[in-house]
Amino acid sequence: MGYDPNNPMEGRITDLGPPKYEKFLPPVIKNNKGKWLYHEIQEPGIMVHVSETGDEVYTVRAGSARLISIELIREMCDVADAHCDGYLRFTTRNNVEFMVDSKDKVGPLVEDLKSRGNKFPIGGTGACVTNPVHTQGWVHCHTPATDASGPVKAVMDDLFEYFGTMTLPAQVRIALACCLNMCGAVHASDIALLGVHRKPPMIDHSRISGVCELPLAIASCPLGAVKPAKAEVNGEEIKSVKVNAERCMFCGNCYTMCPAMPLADPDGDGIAILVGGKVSNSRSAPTFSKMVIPFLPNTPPRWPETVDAVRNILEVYIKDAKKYERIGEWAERIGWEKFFEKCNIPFTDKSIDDYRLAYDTWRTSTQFKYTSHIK
Amino acid sequence: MGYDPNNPMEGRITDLGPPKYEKFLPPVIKNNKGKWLYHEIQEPGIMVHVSETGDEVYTVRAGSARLISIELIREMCDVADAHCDGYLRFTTRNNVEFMVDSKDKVGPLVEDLKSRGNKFPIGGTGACVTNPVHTQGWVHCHTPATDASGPVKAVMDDLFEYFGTMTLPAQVRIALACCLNMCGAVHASDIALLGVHRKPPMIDHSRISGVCELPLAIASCPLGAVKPAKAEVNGEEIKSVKVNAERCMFCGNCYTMCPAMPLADPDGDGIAILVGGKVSNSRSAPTFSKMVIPFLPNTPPRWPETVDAVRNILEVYIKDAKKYERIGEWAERIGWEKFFEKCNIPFTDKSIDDYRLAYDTWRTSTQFKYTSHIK
Amino acid sequence: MPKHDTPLLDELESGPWPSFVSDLKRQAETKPECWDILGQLELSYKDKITHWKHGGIVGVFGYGGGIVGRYSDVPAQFPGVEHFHTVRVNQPSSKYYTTENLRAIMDLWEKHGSGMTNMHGSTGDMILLGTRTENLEPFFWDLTHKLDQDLGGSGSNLRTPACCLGQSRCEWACYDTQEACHHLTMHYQDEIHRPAFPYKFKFKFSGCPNDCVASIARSDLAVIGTWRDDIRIDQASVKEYVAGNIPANGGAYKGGDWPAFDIKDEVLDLCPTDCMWMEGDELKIDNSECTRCMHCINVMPRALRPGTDMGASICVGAKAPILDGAQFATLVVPFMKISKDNDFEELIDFIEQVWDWWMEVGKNRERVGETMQRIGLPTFLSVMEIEPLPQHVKEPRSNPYVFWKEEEVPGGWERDVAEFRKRNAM
Amino acid sequence: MPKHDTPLLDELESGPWPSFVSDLKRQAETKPECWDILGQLELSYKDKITHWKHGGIVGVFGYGGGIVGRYSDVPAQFPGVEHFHTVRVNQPSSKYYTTENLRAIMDLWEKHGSGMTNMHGSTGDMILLGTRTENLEPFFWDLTHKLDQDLGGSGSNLRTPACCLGQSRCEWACYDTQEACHHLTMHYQDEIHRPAFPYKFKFKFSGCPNDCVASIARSDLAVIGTWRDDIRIDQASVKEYVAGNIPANGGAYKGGDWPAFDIKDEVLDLCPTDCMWMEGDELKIDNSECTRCMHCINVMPRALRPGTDMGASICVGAKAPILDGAQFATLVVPFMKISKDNDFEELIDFIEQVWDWWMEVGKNRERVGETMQRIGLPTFLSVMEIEPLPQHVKEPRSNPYVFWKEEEVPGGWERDVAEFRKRNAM
Ligand code: SRM
Ligand code: SRM
Ligand code: SRM
Ligand code: SRM
Ligand code: SF4
Ligand code: SF4
Ligand code: SF4
Ligand code: SF4
Ligand code: SF4
Ligand code: SF4
Ligand code: SF4
Ligand code: SF4
Repeated sequence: MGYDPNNPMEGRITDLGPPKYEKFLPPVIKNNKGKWLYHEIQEPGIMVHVSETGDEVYTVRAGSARLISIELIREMCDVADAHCDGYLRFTTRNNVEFMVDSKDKVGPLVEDLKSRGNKFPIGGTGACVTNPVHTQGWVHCHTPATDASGPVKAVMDDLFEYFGTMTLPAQVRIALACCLNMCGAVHASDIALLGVHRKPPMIDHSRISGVCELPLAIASCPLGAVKPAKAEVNGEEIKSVKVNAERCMFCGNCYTMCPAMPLADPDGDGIAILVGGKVSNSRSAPTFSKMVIPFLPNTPPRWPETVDAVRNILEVYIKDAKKYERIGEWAERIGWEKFFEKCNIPFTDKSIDDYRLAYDTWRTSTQFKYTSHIK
Repeated sequence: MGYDPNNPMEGRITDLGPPKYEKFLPPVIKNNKGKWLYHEIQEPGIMVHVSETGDEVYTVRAGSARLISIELIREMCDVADAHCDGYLRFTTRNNVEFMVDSKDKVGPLVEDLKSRGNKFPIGGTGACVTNPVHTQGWVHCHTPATDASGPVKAVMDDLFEYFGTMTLPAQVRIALACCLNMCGAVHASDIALLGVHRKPPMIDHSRISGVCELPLAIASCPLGAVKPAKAEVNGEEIKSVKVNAERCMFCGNCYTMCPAMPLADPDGDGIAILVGGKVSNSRSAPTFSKMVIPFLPNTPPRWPETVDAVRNILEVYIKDAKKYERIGEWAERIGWEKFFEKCNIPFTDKSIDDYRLAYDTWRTSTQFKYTSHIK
Repeated sequence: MPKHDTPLLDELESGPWPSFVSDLKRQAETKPECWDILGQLELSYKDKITHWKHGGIVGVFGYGGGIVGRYSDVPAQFPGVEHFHTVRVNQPSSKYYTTENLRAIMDLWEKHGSGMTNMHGSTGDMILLGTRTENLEPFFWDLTHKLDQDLGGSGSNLRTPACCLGQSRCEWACYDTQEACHHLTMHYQDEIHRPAFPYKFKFKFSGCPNDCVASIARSDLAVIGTWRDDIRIDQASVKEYVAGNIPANGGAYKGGDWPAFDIKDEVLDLCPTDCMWMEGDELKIDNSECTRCMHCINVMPRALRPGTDMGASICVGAKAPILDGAQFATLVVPFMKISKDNDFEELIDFIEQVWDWWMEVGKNRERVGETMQRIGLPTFLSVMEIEPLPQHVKEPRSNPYVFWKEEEVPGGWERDVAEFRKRNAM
Repeated sequence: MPKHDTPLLDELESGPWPSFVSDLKRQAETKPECWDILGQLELSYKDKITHWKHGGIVGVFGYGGGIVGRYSDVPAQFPGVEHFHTVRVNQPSSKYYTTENLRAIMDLWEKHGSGMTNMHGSTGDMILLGTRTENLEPFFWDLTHKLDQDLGGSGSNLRTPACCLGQSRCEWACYDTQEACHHLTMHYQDEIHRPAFPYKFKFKFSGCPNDCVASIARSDLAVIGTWRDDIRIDQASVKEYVAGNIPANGGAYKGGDWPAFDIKDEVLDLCPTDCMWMEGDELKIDNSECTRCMHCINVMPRALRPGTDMGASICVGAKAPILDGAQFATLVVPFMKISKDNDFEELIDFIEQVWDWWMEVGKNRERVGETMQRIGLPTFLSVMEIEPLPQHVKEPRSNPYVFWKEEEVPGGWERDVAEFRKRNAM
């Protein structure tokens, strides 16, 4: 049997949900669930968790491009079959983890992974740059202002040394989102690369009536920049919209709601860098990333400006921060004016908030540090 | 000659400005201006400033009700004439200061002040409760929700011991403003008493046309709660306004703009307590006071609920805070949940912000302390 | 399908990080439509713009989500990606797989799709990347019938819940994140598959405040493990740490050029509440001051453990920036027991109270956090029938603009201005 | 005027704090209208409500401010306060007086007014409390002709400027607050007396970041002394402090039950930037990290002093809560030399630039801080022709909503959708 297009409801099964996780837990995991006592990262990418039962599980973590083929996944399965009794898992940051239940199985597993070229770099644990969370970009999405997989590959090629070592002051989470929708926790990343538009939407009057509900398009704009308007199409007056470009902040929400309002543009689009976000509640509360470089151009295939900017920030951070200090905690401690100075990043009005809760970011004290910005 | 009502412009002098301050500086002050090296508070209310010339000035500070008579001011002048070569000054918190240029003049000056009953209590320096800044209240203003001089007198009678000693963890600035206009820096005081209304304005339709410009009254409301409306006055329909009481937050701005919209009410009005504000940039940046008790009733002549509330907060602070820690710095350190618990102040939804920048005050982390509030 | 020249993309084949370009090329050998993925992407690299059309409403019968429609705007050049819909397959809790299962899914995707995937999507699903409309139902048939598996969410519905690995491999998990995630996913199959909300709604489950699934940043409802008794201390291990016999922070700093472990610098002084101290070689914690930030536990996992009276903090309303700026989730229930024993009843009650209200008052495309902002936290708490707590806020309000209610004010609001004027002339 | 029974107010005659009631009673002996002040206030104490009518526009010819009109709503009972206008007399800088001057003013007020005052008003003026309309001009005549003095501000004008005592008696003043205050008051007599602004505007001058005139909390323009070189250290005195020979904080804690002075606890550890340390018994400061908060100087005034390259930070826009919530003033010019030598030219230029703009774009009853909020800080800086500095903000923006300008974007904003469609079909 199979799906019958002439009889689509026949035999249909729905609402099964995902398979029960228990079926997929390696035995050592299943047996010791809830009984783990402590862990230790033995070397970058390799950790042991020790149970109160005395059991141990060794995990080897490998990087992944996330945009991966079924062939590569089958190769992962080959590894897992050879060493891990046919189990594996993926982390919340898209690394792949191979687990074995005794120390002597670690060596062969690692050997195997290393033998496969650069497909399975081992690392991503502890005080490292782990796998960047990222999104679709030009590979799949309709609203991106930049690509996702390409810039991530370029950045990680450059920062590769920090994936497989644990020499940073603390963990550094890099993330990329290709537009302001920010699929992924880009708004709370140590270093965030964010695709941004800088040209207001065009209005495709010839198509708008067919593809958009005008009231929704108008309501979509948080700043009320989209207004009803008349337009002429083939000599006929039609109902359309217009955009007050002065009020537009290029969020793209109108395009999400109305395909006849495209924003994307080769010169307008690019990447903004935000830094200092974090998610964990460790020491300090979760914190939003802050925009420190409002725009870098889209320069495929290797986005050198973006790569350099990220490395620069990372290097300055490495030199200056204290142990356990996330990038944002460091910037808070030294003061953001010093952050800009030390990283030699020009400060522009673009980094000054002028949105809804902006007042809370204004400096309402006389406490500041002198930097080269003050002439 | 003199003012001639029939010839008002004749001989008129304007724009003189205040007298030049130099004329009023005691010689030791004038001679050493800009040359002071250091100071020391010798005992509560008595300080010496030492100049690089070797000169010294001794200042004796005395409390004052601020609402004072010309007789009392003349008495101050008597003291200044007797001891200070005819000079005196007032502080930015309405204390009066008598200065002498040598140590041996201090004793007689102090004796004199002390001999005058409770008119000139010596104190108000260092880690004390100094003179509360306050406003007009029922003595002069048209918008108050409470009196000013009365509650201040009642509070200071109770806290008098802390005016003339320096035993607090840090300086404590108390202030009172009789309505939300907040004349004075109540919004940045260690302890602020704030007159608040709780009933929406009435509309005096019979008078509104004569005394208000309706568009201004309507525009005055920050929440758009005042709307145009018709009303009947003596059988005639007139243009007036109505108030959407559900949207009113009792700010009184409509009454400021339109006398026909009175808010004040014996039961509706009372005092809110806000704490933890500061102005100085010392250690921490200037900080707004936070509302911890949203309402206490107006209970003249001695406002016992208010007096008790202030003392309670002060006593808990004294026991718990570290040296140099202002009330707000203390509350920040222990956490506001602990502040409420330690002070045994019930927490209500009224202390949760729901105005414009409210989101920034929500707790967006899992970091909190358990208190008795959590069942 | 023809092989395209991809000089730009080819430059992404060098370098030590795994190359998605090389991977695509390899896959193209058996799935030639991958050449068209490469070809169209190359064109985007040249044009610096996406070549996907806007949206496209496709799906499987009876479901309102799980598929994201996508069409090429240059289909003539790249017919292999003319249709290029993604399929979101609901991942198992914590993303453990057997190779058997994974291979079976890959086989399905070889049969019905492009051969490319995202492992995983940001929300948590397996993303099967790119197929034609006519393949959707056959794929779904096979998925359900052969693998007993199902799609995840998309659209204005409950999105695929996700969790950290929790008790499965972490010593700090304060409740069973996997079970909670799975149970709720099953409980709310209808809400996942049939959009009935004002907008999307996301659950995420982290076992402790380290929040390894970033729930507080990106879920409308974040369940974050915590405890309410005392941190467990093993003083013997404390001494081992102090002696330098156990690497700090579970070895996370191995390789760094750091001085020898110093408990004062690395633990006591970094405790945000300053509630730890040494008495001789004993470590002391004033647990009533501890905010369970995890730092000390992170640094000394063999000496310190969360308490035993465990549960979770429930935070509501995180979201990405569109429209009003990003929000973290706000602490709404400081502590809740999260237990399978009663089928997560308390949590489910809470969720449904949130939904009932949000479905009633939420505007179209308004995330729950935005609705909370619009009506204000006090009102939200009152409709949720939650007692306001100082824990709900970082600090009390600093403006004096309180919305009193009529019943709270003696005498109410009705007053007679004529009476008033008798005592207060104008 | 009859003496009224004031049983409620009488209760405010007891207690150690000076009693305004006793004072009023004493004054009533020579100025019987004070009985009516007491009488009407007693009525307010009974009724729990004010008995003053709303407003009342009175003044002296040619001035738009300086007098606040006030009428009783129970004039029949209390004819002595039927009219009860206050007069704001501009105080001298830092409120030093000769008894001669003060007595002369009191004599005038005995002649023309109620005999009651506020020394001083919150803005800084001497407030002469209560007189009749017909007394205003005669009082003003005497004030100007006999005393060479003038009224202060009220209404939508420049309000009476005020300052801390500064160099006159404080070792920390980084510029001459008295002179700056006086000079600007004289320079702007017209602006003080003739309302031409959208709303009130206040100047306040503090000599250092301790801000003893609370300028950052309540002035539209706050001039707060600071320095840009190094804190001066007298190491010999540091040793004296450490030895306990000089009381900490200028003696401000005498009487408190505190442990012996500990430079680490009381200074180093409380430095907000952690930029101080001891090298042996030498105190070291990394001045490039110092934010000049004053704490260390406050605690050790004999060992530490501000640097010698002094000036001020200029902060703009403080105000009380109506309408949008209170604002502190925002740092706009981190450092400006404030010097009499060039008649405060730089400061005056700055002020006028603010005014020119605010008078043009400020709405009626909109404080400058509110206008700044409405248009946004970046736009404000750009109209002020001030280069944006990281010092202007506590932190960079966290939302991504940047208003790019057309000229900043290559190719501008004009695009041809038909051209676009050629490459990106729909
Ligand atoms: C495997 C994974 C969970 C999963 O379900 O997949 C995981 C696993 C562990 N995390 Fe995590 N974390 C994982 C994502 C996260 C995230 C989420 C994210 O990055 O998107 C966070 C929040 C990030 C943030 O704050 O921005 C996270 C914040 C932490 C922290 C807090 C660190 C801090 O100081 O802020 C710890 C504690 C520590 O490392 O000291 C921690 C600790 C751990 C421990 C040590 C827990 C344990 O006892 O086993 C695990 C190994 C750590 C390591 O990799 O060094 N994990 N961890 C995730 C691995 C991602 C990866 O492949 O790189
Ligand atoms: C006389 C006066 C200035 C004037 O022009 O009149 C003044 C005078 C001095 N202040 Fe002040 N301050 C005066 C109002 C203020 C204010 C304004 C206010 O309270 O409205 C503040 C800001 C208050 C706030 O932060 O909320 C103020 C915050 C300070 C500070 C910072 C204290 C802190 O730790 O936050 C210091 C430094 C100190 O005391 O250690 C200081 C220090 C001083 C010194 C020691 C300065 C000196 O070297 O002479 C003076 C004597 C202090 C004392 O009274 O203990 N002064 N001082 C004001 C006296 C008010 C009174 O009668 O009580
Ligand atoms: C596939 C995925 C990105 C990825 O590469 O992993 C994704 C892709 C899209 N997201 Fe997302 N979002 C994805 C996770 C997220 C997340 C992260 C998360 O769920 O943890 C967020 C931020 C958290 C949040 O929900 O706020 C996110 C915030 C958005 C938003 C902004 C929502 C908002 O309230 O601000 C939109 C816009 C919208 O809904 O119209 C959006 C919309 C979209 C759309 C459907 C585009 C659109 O405008 O309709 C994207 C389809 C891309 C494509 O062509 O395949 N996506 N999106 C993620 C889902 C995979 C999965 O199911 O596992
Ligand atoms: C007399 C004085 C209070 C006192 O007892 O000291 C005072 C009294 C009044 N103030 Fe004030 N303000 C006084 C200093 C202040 C201050 C403090 C300051 O200047 O440092 C503030 C807060 C700082 C600020 O300007 O924001 C202040 C903020 C207000 C406001 C709110 C303004 C705002 O933008 O939010 C109003 C309402 C208005 O302007 O309509 C107001 C209005 C008033 C009026 C004119 C009432 C009104 O609604 O028209 C009061 C007249 C009272 C009366 O009957 O005498 N008063 N007012 C102070 C002036 C004395 C002086 O000249 O020295
Ligand atoms: S971030 Fe924007 S462009 Fe990227 S996948 Fe999400 S919605 Fe698409
Ligand atoms: S991009 Fe955003 S701000 Fe600009 S018009 Fe569209 S919705 Fe409005
Ligand atoms: S605070 Fe309000 S009531 Fe009090 S004096 Fe100022 S304006 Fe009048
Ligand atoms: S009191 Fe304030 S909120 Fe209420 S109606 Fe008047 S202006 Fe509006
Ligand atoms: S969130 Fe906590 S329980 Fe879950 S994996 Fe991370 S550290 Fe472990
Ligand atoms: S968990 Fe955090 S707050 Fe609690 S004791 Fe440890 S470091 Fe301190
Ligand atoms: S502000 Fe500074 S200079 Fe002025 S009196 Fe206060 S401490 Fe002295
Ligand atoms: S002035 Fe403040 S910041 Fe500067 S060294 Fe002293 S305490 Fe530290």
